[in-house]
Amino acid sequence: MNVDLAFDLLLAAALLWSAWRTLATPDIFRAVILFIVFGLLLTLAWARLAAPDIALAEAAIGAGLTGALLLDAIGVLRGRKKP
Amino acid sequence: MIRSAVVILAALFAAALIVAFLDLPPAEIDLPAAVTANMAISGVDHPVTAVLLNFRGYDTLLEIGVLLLALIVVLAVAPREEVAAPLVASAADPVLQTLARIAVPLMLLAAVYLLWAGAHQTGGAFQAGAVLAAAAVLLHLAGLLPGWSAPGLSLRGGLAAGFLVFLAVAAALLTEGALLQYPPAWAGALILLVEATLAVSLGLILAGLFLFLS
Amino acid sequence: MSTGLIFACGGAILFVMGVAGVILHDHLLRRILAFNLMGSGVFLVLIGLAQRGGVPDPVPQAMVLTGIVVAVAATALALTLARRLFALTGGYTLPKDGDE
Amino acid sequence: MSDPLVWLILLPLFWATGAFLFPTRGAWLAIGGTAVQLWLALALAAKVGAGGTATHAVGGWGAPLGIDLAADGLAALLLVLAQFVALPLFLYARDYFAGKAPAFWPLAGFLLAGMNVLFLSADLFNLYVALELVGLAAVGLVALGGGAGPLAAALRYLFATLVGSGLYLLGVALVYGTYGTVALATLTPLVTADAPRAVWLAAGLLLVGLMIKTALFPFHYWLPPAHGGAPAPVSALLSALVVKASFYLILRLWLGPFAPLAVAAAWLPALLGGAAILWGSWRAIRAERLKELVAWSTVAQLGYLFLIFPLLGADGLALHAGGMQVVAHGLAKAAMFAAAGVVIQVTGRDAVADVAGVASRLPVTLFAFGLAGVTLMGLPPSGGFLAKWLLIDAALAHGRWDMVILILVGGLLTAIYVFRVLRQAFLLPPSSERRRVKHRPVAILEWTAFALAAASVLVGLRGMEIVRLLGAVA
Repeated sequence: MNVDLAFDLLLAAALLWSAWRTLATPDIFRAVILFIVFGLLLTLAWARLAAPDIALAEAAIGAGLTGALLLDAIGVLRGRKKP
Repeated sequence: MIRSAVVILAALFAAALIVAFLDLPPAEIDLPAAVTANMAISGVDHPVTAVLLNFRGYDTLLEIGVLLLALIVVLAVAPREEVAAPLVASAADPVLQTLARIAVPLMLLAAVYLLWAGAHQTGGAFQAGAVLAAAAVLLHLAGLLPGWSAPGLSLRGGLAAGFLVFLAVAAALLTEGALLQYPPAWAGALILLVEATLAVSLGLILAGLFLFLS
Repeated sequence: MSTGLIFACGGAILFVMGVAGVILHDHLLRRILAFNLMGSGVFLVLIGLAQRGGVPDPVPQAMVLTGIVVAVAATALALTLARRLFALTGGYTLPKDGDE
Repeated sequence: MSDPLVWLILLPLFWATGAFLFPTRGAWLAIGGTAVQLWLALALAAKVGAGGTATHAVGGWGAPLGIDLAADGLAALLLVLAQFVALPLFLYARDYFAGKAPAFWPLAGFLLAGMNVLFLSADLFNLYVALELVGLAAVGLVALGGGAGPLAAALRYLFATLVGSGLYLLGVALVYGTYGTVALATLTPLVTADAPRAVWLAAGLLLVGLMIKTALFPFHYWLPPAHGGAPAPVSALLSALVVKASFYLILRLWLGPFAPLAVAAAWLPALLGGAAILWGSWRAIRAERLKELVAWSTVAQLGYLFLIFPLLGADGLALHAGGMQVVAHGLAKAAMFAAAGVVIQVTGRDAVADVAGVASRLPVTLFAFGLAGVTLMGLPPSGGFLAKWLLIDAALAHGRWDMVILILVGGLLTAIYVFRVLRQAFLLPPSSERRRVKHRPVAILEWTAFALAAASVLVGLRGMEIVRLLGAVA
């Protein structure tokens, strides 16, 4: 019971920390990576909340597809700015 | 100035929310009990799938509409002149290609499994569609599938099929008395039909959101 | 404190962080990130509160699945517009105007 | 077609998908479908007017397990208005776009479907999905304008609407957490004045979220660029209908489940509405571009809708005033944007000063603009006159002289910005440099604008029907 509680609190703290860093970090590429990390932590949270369907959808759509879309958008950004 | 005002307001509001959470009485309506009581006539064994496609299937129908709508906007607005995305150009390395060749068949298998499993346990059209989309994106990143440009009628048909079939089923069931009123005997088969077409269309749409953009 | 309540409280903080991010950031991609954080916060509150007694509730779980799909649709739409704007103006920020 | 309720939702979804599959057929699918929908909406209004609320339990489950649809007089009125405004605007759009922008048709279909879903739904979460359908379709339509300006406006609008629906959904989450249901009918007996704190927060979140989507002052900042920058048929749809959809939802929740909590806060929307009237009118008077002027006028006219909240009472006067204002402004603003679109197509320019002398070339269009202006100013016998008359009546019944003065001042300010345009068009000579005609005006464009404007005036003569329909509000 206590181990569970500690794990939940730790996971919630990690979620908030990754969200905060996503918003605050100056480098946009790092922000997207942190967002994907946030998505994976959220997947864990859904598992803890006995919601495996959401965990699966979050991992695939929330973190995966959204992350890929964002990374691709940054790719364009860098491609335009470098040369 | 505005910045600190927003931050202070946000913090106060979060505190108010948390205080409100902590003294909530138990809910008066027990909806999970109603779900359990009606599982037998819902056509599936998995409660989340039952809610998603039967009890609140109307929400899901509209949500597929939202997704299709987003795709239509992407098609209308995305720049027509193809800019070769550097992420794609640099990614066509042999390791990724080999990985894609191994992973994609496994992903297809996983999608079929998820679709079939959805009736009884975790899984269903959404997860299956997401895996299909991920497979397409992986192929694209490995340089094995080019980005899509303007889709022809057959591709548009594939993108819209899931929504159209769902819509047609919903309308046809009006003969049973109400929109989306599955007759218990047919519920399982109809839901499987809807889910199977949805999985394919969702896969195409989600992949399309990525591939039409890049 | 149950698992549900812990994540509901986390979700509330996440939500206000996301809203503040959407309001305060200028960079469009960051605003899109913030919007997604906001959405995740709402989903956590929805499930966390409903399951504060510890019993899984399939109804809000289905709602969140719907919400995730809607969020990804909105994200794709926002990214399309942002990328098109980038192609036209070379920047990922909205031009300032005095219409406030 | 047994149940008009259901087909009002299914039909636009079908033709929207059809328009996506067959882009060249989009216009006729839309026009044909909307004509049938108008007929269905009128049939529903007749049914509701005769026998109270019409309902439909989707899936046959019934609330709270399933989702219920319900149509009372208010819903029926808005359904008729939406189809009635959309039909001429689609005829207009067909000629306006002339085959370009094929994405307009599926998006307009999803927009109309989303609004019909919203007017009919009796479930908070289902309403969230409807709000997203409407919001994203509207943003997509704004983005059809193409250039950097419309894109930036669309993005500003998108973030506003997404934050709005985020607040709304958090409110829904709190309601579900507290009561275990999101069905309006089930919630109504549960919500009382001594509800837990979470419900008060939820009510506030729902209200603010929907105010952002309705562009109520001070959340109006996104509206003028979006409505002013979109293609004319899109501006007309958005200004006439889309902002009314979220207002309708505020009213529905205010009169429905949250009525026990609403009394305490009634002054707030009215205060903001008053500010919207003054600030919106002022900006319209100062606006330099024609469509910007019309868009700021929308900000001002929306303000009147929010004046009704402290006046809502058993006599029903305020509700009738609100319903009448929604209808009159919807028709008039659609006509005004349509007329502005014709002027801009013909002159190739967008500045108010460029309207000079246009009346001699486009008499029908300018006459339509003037008629719509008559409604907005509230001159008899227009629908706008009836709306403001009822509103003043309600304010007097509550002894609110401050509101009476505000309504009269608002009418005066409206007259200033309407006459600013008409003076240019009718009295000033056209400068030779501006005489070149870029496009030939198409008769359909002019006459659809005129029909909408005429309807906005004539609806004042049919006020009794509308009042009777609003008598059947659940």
